[in-house]
Amino acid sequence: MPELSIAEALREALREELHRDPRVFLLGEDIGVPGGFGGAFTVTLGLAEEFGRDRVRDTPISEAGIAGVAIGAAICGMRPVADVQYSDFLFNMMDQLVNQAAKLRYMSGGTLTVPMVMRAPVGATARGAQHAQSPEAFFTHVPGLKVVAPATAYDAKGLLKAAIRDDNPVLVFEHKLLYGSKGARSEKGAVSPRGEVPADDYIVPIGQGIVRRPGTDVTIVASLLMLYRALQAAEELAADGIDVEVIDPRTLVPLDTALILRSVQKTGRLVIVEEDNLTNGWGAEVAALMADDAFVWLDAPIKRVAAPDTPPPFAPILEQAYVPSVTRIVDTVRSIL
Amino acid sequence: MPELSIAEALREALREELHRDPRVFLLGEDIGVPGGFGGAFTVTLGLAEEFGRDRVRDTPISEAGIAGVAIGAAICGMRPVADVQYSDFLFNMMDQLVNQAAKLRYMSGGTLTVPMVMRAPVGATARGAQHAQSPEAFFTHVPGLKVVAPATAYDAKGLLKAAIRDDNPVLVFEHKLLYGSKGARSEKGAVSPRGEVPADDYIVPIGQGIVRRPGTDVTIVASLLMLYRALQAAEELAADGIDVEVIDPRTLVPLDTALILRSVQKTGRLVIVEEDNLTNGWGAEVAALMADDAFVWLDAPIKRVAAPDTPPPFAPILEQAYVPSVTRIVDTVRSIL
Amino acid sequence: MSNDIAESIGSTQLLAMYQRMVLARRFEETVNDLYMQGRIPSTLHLAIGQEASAVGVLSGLKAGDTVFSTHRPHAHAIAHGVSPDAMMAELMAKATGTCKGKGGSMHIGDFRLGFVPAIAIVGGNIPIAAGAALAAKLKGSDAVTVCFFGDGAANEGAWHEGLNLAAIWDLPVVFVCENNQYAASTPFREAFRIPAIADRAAAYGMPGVTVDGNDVLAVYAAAGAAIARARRGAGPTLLELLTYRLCGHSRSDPRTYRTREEEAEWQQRDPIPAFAANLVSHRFATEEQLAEIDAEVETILVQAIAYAEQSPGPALADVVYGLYA
Amino acid sequence: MSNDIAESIGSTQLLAMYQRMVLARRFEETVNDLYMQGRIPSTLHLAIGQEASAVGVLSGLKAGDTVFSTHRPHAHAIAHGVSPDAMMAELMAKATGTCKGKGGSMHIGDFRLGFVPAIAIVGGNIPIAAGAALAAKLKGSDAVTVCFFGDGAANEGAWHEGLNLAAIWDLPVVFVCENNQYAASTPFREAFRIPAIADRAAAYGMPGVTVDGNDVLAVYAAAGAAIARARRGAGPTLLELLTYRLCGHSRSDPRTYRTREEEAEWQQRDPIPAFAANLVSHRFATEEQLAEIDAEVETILVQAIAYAEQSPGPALADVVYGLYA
Ligand SMILES: Cc1ncc(C[n+]2csc(CCOP(=O)(O)OP(=O)(O)O)c2C)c(N)n1
Ligand SMILES: Cc1ncc(C[n+]2csc(CCOP(=O)(O)OP(=O)(O)O)c2C)c(N)n1
Ligand SMILES: [Mg+2]
Ligand SMILES: [Mg+2]
Repeated sequence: MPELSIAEALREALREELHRDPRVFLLGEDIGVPGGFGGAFTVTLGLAEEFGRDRVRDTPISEAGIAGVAIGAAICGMRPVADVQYSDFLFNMMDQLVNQAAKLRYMSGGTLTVPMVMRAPVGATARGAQHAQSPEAFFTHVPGLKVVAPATAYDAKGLLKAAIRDDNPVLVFEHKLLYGSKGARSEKGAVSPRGEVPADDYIVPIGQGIVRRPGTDVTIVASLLMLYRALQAAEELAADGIDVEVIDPRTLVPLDTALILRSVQKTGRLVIVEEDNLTNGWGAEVAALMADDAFVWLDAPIKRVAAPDTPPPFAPILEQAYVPSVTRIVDTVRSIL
Repeated sequence: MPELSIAEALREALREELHRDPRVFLLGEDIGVPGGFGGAFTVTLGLAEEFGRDRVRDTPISEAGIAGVAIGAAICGMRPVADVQYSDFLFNMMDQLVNQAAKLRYMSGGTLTVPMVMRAPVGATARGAQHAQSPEAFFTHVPGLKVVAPATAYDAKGLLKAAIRDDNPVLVFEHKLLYGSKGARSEKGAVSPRGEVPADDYIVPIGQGIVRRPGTDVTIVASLLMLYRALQAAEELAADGIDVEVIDPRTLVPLDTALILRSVQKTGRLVIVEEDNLTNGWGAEVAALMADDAFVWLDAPIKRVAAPDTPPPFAPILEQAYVPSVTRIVDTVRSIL
Repeated sequence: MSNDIAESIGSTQLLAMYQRMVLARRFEETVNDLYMQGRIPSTLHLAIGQEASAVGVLSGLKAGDTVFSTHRPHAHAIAHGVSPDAMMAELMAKATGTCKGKGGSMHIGDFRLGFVPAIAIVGGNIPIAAGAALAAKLKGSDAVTVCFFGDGAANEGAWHEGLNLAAIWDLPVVFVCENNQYAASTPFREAFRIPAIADRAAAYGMPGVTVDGNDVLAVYAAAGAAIARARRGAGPTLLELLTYRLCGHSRSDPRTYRTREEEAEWQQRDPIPAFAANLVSHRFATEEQLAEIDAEVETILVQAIAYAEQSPGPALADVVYGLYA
Repeated sequence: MSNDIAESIGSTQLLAMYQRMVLARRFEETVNDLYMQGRIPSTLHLAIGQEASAVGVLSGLKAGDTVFSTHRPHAHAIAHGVSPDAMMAELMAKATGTCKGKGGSMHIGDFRLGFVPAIAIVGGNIPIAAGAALAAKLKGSDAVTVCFFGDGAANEGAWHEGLNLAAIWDLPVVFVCENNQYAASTPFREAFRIPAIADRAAAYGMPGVTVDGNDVLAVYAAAGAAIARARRGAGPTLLELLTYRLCGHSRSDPRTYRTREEEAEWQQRDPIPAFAANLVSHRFATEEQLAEIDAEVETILVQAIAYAEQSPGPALADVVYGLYA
């Protein structure tokens, strides 16, 4: 099986779906211009040449327009996949996502569907306050959307394909430091996991988390970049005989609550790690769910490791202090043993 | 002391601040047109006549414009108070609030301030999916903003004045069913508390919650309309000898965590009631905080009562099933005794 | 009345148009009464006085076309042929309503007829309409999208983005601005520094046309040209229809922000009596035919009320149903 | 070179303008080198080739005026007189930077000089600039706001809303579009169906002017007229400056979406040699004077690098400091 980066896996998913289904098309800023970038993170590179610029459609800088067009095309039978250069710009299309995409089906009495995908890169990479956010939690609070966050190449392809085939609006959050960008596009601190990705068709079902590392002492829930930090923390703790179970939810909405619950029933201890600000992050929801459902099994306070409640700072040294580190995760786990 | 409705108390706060400080001005849609509405809920009625249309400034339907103008005026020394007709339209100005208002000070190294207020009515009143949301939780996740939610006439005046004098962007969430609207503007299910409001100057400090009803058995945290349902639930439960403590946080950011913690230390039981969708509501944050800080004092699972995860439905009968009811609160409290 | 247009339309369709205008008017007057009696909840945004624009535009569409509406959708829906029964049921919050009681007045629609549930966020429908038009174009169909909005919507950011996208991609969409002179209480002249909203079309390289929105045939002709242009792949048009709502913005509006003189002037330009008089004077119809239609409309409304009132409300369990597909 | 304008400016200020243009150019070339050496982190959006627009516009301001910039702010900041030391320190993420290391390249600014920390959300600065102008108007001051943005920004919704508000309220603001023909990789002609962005001014009832953005004196004159108009309370102007970035969009841009021929053409129109030649040929300056300025600029940059490198980084505790006032 070929080993792919996440960017390559996403590109393969898009290519296969464009081949498979004439209703699929891509739109976004700088995704198909000849000689251009293939999107800010090269994911769509080459696709315009292969499928034409009608189906790999460059837009002006008009985020509400992009989202609106995706919605309109979706309700009229297409399967748009929109590219948001940085997830920070989702706020420019917030009305379209929250008030329109998420609600049109319900408010019409279920008489239409909105099968669209919005891909958005998250994560801090020394770009300062307006290009570094991880805004997943703004969307986990929006009924009608689905929210996925693939952390491996296998999941990236499988979840993106599932998202494209889903009849609902799906937000796919991708992490800048996991893409596998190379050369001039590489970033300090990149993890860039490569992984075996089947060359043929498969999906990863939306709504299923996965245990990335089984363990018995503490449960850590973490996604995207934080998953890798959590796994590293687990290794460090293992050296001290502390056996950590690491869960990658993969999908934030619908959340695989049962998987997390089973794990907490076993370990009695829960730490949630997320890259964005602490207050009202999606980790709060996981904590709240377990403070209810898992209460009788809990042996210790539920802990969250997250960014402090400030915008992302620019200086790399500050950013490192801002984004949860392996050390903070290790220390937090120790604090509840 | 005069008894005022919340709309009247807010109007008095605006009038006094417009008198006190020449930097204060109001802007928004339909707030000052001669012969007009005084905003969708009459709060600004008469103020244009008193202070002129320069300082009570009608805008076109341009929410991003309204927010942007408020930000720009604020950094240049004014104290704008913007009116959002329905809080659902906050999504149309989301970039301005999240990426600009909340971040400009931090990302400039603290070299400027953004003293602005955004007033936004929340709550379901049979208007369907796009005019019924209670989006507070989208903003509690935005460091740099403050979020207040006054439930009484006294707090409405005092918190709005505090917000106007605050050097940071403050969102003031007001509830449509608490305004005290009359005649053609009245709404089914309105509570419209009137209360004594000092005619002179005072503020209610941002960041201080209040115990609305002391009790020993269970703590309920609830704001705005839900506060009144919680108090009613407490009365019903009292009839059965269950002694509920009801806390009105009044401010959601910064949250008076200490007050809630003290209460939970005493009662060992916590129920959070909010009007918006369950998943990732601000109640999740309260639950998460207490699942950590109050863990050792908790005698029962933390419960949340909230709307189900759907858009607000139009039909009044569905809306009633949607918005948390006294019965649901009572049942939930009983479930953890 | 431009006789040429009327001739080209022919009596049968002219009468059908008259019927839709009267039905829209009487439907709204009726729901207003029901509202006052407490038999309809919530609020209502009525389009009384704007029927010529709804009917003039939508009479030029064909099956497979798509329509977007606003917070003020009743006249559009009636003009497009959405069932008055289902509309009345929706307003009364019944399970048989166009949106099964989940939508209400502001979200009336019937997607089977290409009428998208109305979008009540001002300007929010604009880029979505562009997307619907893009779908038609990508599918190689000749379907056209019509998108209604008010004067107030033209100052929303989404409006700007949507019009530009439609223009650069030559999308088959007609943007119809019903300039009724006010956005809620805000007069057009306070929100714009230009004489006509159609002038903004030039900013996108799109044709812009302003016509008398109370003259149903003028509307029909102008919209017809724009629809034809879209259908043959020549791109979008911004069509501005000058009109006036002969009623408040919503139920609680005392209309004290405008003068009774101004209202009286526009009352004189009420599109329905004008159309009726012209139909008769130019012999496209007789007084009797019109009276028959008027009577027929009353029957339809009686039936709609009965249908709605006899319909069951939604089941409580419906709250959580119908969100995800 | 229009000699009249140059005469009216006078040698001293002409040389100051030349100095700022060279300083902007050399500052960016220098930070690019430092970036390649790994001494500056993150990414950089350089404005090499666009110095005439920055200097031409900002030379016409006076103390108390307000400036808004974009993700490409270095030339604006230099042109406005922001300290190269503090800018260099910010790029190197030092505590002595313009934003204490919290902002970085995309948020350079110095509010004490009226230069608002640059806003990197495309179009996001537009309504904020309108608000700054409103503040001046409400305070009765004659301060003017200048707001820069690129061609790409003119398709953002916030742009539309901000321009309209400025127009209807006669706000003292000049909207300066640096049309460098591309938004990242996207050519102007793909994103617009109109020949000039200034044509959009008519949609708001505002004057719109297109000028050669590489001719610093033409820019100065056009901006001066717009600034004067704003200062006397006559309202906003949309000023479009035709220019070109003689560099990539950001650090990782191979510029393969445009031809080397096109780049060579614009290279010939590099604003700095053109201005230098004209200054000399019209005897506003001697070769020696210009060489002196060039040398002085190098000294400033050596000093800026030294300052930045010797400056301390922010303390870790600073992360949580400076959010709330
Ligand atoms: C984004 C947004 N802002 C504000 C409103 C509240 N609102 C509803 S209708 C209306 C006036 C609309 O005016 P116009 O577009 O001219 O349409 P008309 O009501 O005249 O038909 C306003 C401000 C809204 N629904 N959506
Ligand atoms: C709202 C938003 N969308 C997208 C981007 C990503 N982005 C940064 S610069 C840029 C191109 C801007 O083009 P233009 O406005 O012409 O300015 P230029 O870069 O040419 O100076 C884009 C798309 C952004 N920063 N903000
Ligand atoms: Mg109107
Ligand atoms: Mg550009």
